[in-house]
Amino acid sequence: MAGTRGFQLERHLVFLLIFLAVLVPLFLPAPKTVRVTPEVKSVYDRIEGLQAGEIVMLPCEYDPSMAAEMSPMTMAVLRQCFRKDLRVLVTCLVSNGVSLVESELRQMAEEWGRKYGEDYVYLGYKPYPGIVIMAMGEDFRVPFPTDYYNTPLDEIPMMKGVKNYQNVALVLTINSTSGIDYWIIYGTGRYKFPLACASTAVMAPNYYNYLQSGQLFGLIGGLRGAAEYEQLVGHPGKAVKGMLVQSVSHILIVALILLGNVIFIVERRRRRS
Amino acid sequence: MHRHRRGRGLPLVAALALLPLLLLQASAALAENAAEDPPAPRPPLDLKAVDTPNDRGESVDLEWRPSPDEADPAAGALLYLIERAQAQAGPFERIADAPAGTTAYTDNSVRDEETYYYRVSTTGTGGGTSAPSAVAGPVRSTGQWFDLRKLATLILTFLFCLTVMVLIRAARRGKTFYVRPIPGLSAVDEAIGRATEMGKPILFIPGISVASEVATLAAFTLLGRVAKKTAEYQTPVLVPCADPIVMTIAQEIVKSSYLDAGRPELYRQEDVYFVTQDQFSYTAAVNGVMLRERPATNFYIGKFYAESLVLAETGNVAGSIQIAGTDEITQIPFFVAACDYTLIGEELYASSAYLSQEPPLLGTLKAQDFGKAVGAILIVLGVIMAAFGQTWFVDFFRVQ
Amino acid sequence: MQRELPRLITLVTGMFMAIQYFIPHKHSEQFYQTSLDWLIIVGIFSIVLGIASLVNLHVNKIQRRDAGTKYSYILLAGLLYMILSAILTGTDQQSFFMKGYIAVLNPITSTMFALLAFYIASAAFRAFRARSLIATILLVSAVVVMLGRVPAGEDLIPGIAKVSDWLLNVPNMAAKRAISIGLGLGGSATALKVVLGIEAPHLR
Amino acid sequence: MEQHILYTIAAILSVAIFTFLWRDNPFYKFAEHLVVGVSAGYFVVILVTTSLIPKLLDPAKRVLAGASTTLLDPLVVIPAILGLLLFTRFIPKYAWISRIPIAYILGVGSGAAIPLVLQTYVIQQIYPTMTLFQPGSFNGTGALVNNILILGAVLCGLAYFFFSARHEGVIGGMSKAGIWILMIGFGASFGYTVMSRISLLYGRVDFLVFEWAGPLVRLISG
Repeated sequence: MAGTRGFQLERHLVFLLIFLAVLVPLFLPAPKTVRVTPEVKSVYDRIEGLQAGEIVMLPCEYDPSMAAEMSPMTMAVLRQCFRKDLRVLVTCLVSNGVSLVESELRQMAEEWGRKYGEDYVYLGYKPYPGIVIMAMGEDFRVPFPTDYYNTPLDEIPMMKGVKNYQNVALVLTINSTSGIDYWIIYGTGRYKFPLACASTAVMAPNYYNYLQSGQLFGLIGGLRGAAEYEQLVGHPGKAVKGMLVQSVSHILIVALILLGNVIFIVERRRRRS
Repeated sequence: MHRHRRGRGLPLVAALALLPLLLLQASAALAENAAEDPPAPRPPLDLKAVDTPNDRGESVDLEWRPSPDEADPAAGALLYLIERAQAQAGPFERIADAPAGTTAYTDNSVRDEETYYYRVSTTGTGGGTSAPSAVAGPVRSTGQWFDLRKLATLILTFLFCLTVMVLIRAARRGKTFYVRPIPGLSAVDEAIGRATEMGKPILFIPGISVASEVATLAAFTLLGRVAKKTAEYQTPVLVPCADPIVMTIAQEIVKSSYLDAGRPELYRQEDVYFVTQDQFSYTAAVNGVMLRERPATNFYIGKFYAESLVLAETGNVAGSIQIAGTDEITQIPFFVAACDYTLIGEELYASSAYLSQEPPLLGTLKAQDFGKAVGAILIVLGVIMAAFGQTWFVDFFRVQ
Repeated sequence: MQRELPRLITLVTGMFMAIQYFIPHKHSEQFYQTSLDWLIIVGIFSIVLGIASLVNLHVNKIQRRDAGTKYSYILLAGLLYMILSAILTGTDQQSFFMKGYIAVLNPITSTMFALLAFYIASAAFRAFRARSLIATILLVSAVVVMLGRVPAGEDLIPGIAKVSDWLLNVPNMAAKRAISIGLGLGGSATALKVVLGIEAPHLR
Repeated sequence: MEQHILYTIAAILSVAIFTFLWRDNPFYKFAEHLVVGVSAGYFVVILVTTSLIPKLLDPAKRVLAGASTTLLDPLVVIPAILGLLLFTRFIPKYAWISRIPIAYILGVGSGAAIPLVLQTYVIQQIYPTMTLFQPGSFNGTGALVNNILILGAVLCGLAYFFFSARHEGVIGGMSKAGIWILMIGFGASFGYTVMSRISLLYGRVDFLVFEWAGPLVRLISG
């Protein structure tokens, strides 16, 4: 399927159209609602069913380059947890995403007036996710003797009596890396805790069979999943607006494919005659 | 007791209407006093404490049948208090509590050398605490030397390795194996020949992952074959690496291949170089190489993530013939769309056997086919057994 | 000696690591953790070789006055900046090290990633042509899923989202399952060949 | 104020990378070489802070200070020696010694992979396929039909990957159906991914327009 050299003009035209498809909708009003899929609803309902004070663990494993797709999910889930007075334990096993996740957590906590150490704890980063996930199955203190701000875990009120995954209501990893497999194999595979994941659109189809085999209880896929969750939480924001950009660009690409085939058929007929 | 708000200046009718309410209020208060000390719930039954099986040790599993009072509304929701001691008579100290409805708890704060005794008591919401259950123990935690849950994996791994070795020995004794054509690999010779005609280098990208990744191992084996051919054709092969260990091993491979082809003097260590470990900085650099060096052929072999399409599309713009192979299933569609040839899934692992046509390696391919045949038979057999409810067969393959 | 010793080391460590997988005992797990830590330590030394290769390549370019030597200066400056800024100002949020990350590394890598939006469109336009039955299947499946993913697609063709979900949940999942069974067998065989020394491209 | 400077540098570099879409040019070459240098430096520092110090220097310090509690601390010398052996590459006569650490690395990686890959990629995919028709694992005829299709598709997919049999007759038919199923899967996966790629561009344009240009214009217009 190699292209020909004369293809340069068409390629640049395609690029220009895509750029416009993303830029123009940014200045239009937010679109109407999005269809909610069962795998996203099950995450929302599971968290909605928790009692106040239970701990939700959110391993946010993504870096700024994936923030566009991942941050809206983190914000929507944090908004729901703080609204239900749940306590939140956050980690970030991606080295260049640590400060981003920390600023998002602080921003949402300040918005809801939540107190660090009592309502939420941020453990930060340690390398080699496989080992860390396995070690946290024994005790959070093994890989994380101190939290992100270097306070020993035993001095943090919220961490009293919180040893490992057994003391956490559920784990939702908001994860743009293939580290989700580590959570499935080394995490719930060895230590049996309810696990759901929010992944990029590209990784999501990978995890449908884990949903079917019960290793995951929910799956939030890409920006669309985030838009559904924002809608469920009742706070439509960046994700919902992003869906407008998605609609325009998807229709454009489908049109380009059809156009490409029209050109192909016309050329083939011309070559044959 | 909630305070009952009174309306101010109520007319008589309203006062009369309140009478039944007041009566109700009074009777509730009476009931409240009578139940000053709610009946203490009875303890759970049949408490059992055993060493956690198939584990690393330092862990004891407790199991009990729920207290008969769990469903009894008077005693209210129950909480199980788990206590532990190092002697039958105690002293017992509380180590954990479990909400009503749970009937098991894993205590992983034990040490292997010690002996422990457990007992569980229950508390109702009224505050009353039951007498403790019968003491379970003595129990001592130990680590197991074999994980029974991985028995299926052990058997299949052993059979698979045995098949591979048997077929390799058969191949060494002259048995030949048929291999179906794989378009991506039969194009390798032509692709390298094209590079020689055009006097352009070949670009071999061994993926962006570490050396211990299986896909990178496959990249190493194919790099060995490709480097041997480029030595024979006297065409340079550029190998930008995203991991220092991969770079060291790749240098060793290309040097050995040039030695093997009898042209050690052509080997330039500078052509097998380290760029950076960051996924997209590496991609930016390799994009630059593609458009400036204009390699005749690009190989994408190994572990690739999202950067696959950026590289493949740039290679296409540069007019190179592109052959790709990865085990990252989500990236195969992009290589299929953007490259000339794509090794789909297992074809990546057949590459070195296919190119070398060495009997032992072809024997391994045959073993892989046996594996697939056994896999298909297991699936069909399992489906039949499971459909008739014989789940023991299927559960044997269930990996916790 | 030059070939037998490395082959023996790979065989012994490989066997230990394979057997360790089935032993949950504390000591076995400790062996596994230690092996991973030791890999990291060897990795520390290999980064010196990596950086040496990178610096050597660009220093040679500068000495040889190749075309574009000024860019090699920029690369070496970037490398030096990050290392010196970490030594002098540490690596916390306000350090010049993190400023380098925020101003250079993060934006460039995010933008490189964003190029995919353009490339996925040009790849779709150029490659999804109905040349053969297989290419047509690929193209139709992609178009259906694309339309099924966005609300506008649902408006164009009602029910397309159901078809799209079906494509993802049945054929796509079955395909992934078949591919992963093949990958598992191929990967395990390749790893076995390396451990047994049958496949040792670096020792030829 | 400083944030505006940082964001302006970020914006300029982002645009420099976008110019690559037009063609290779000096702006892109500048950004490319800068990011390679900066990222190489970044990972060296990260490696030092998260691996060198905790995994090599701290144990060594503990051993020297006699405060070491585990036998593992002194054993750290073994990987350190293996690491040093890598440097024999620069001495032609002893260059072969660098094959010893390489052999160790390959041994650990491939040894661990043999059972793990078989379990994760093979057994953990065979098991759910077996239980497709277990009572209670599907509800309604729709799911039953789907599961039958999944079973057939997996078997056909496997047939495509048969290397040592000529693809004729039954195997040939199944293998042809197999490649069709694979292609449907690839098309679906490709289509599914478009959304996340578009959202990346949306994120960058959103940064350039709202986080950089917007505040800067407000700052200048005061």
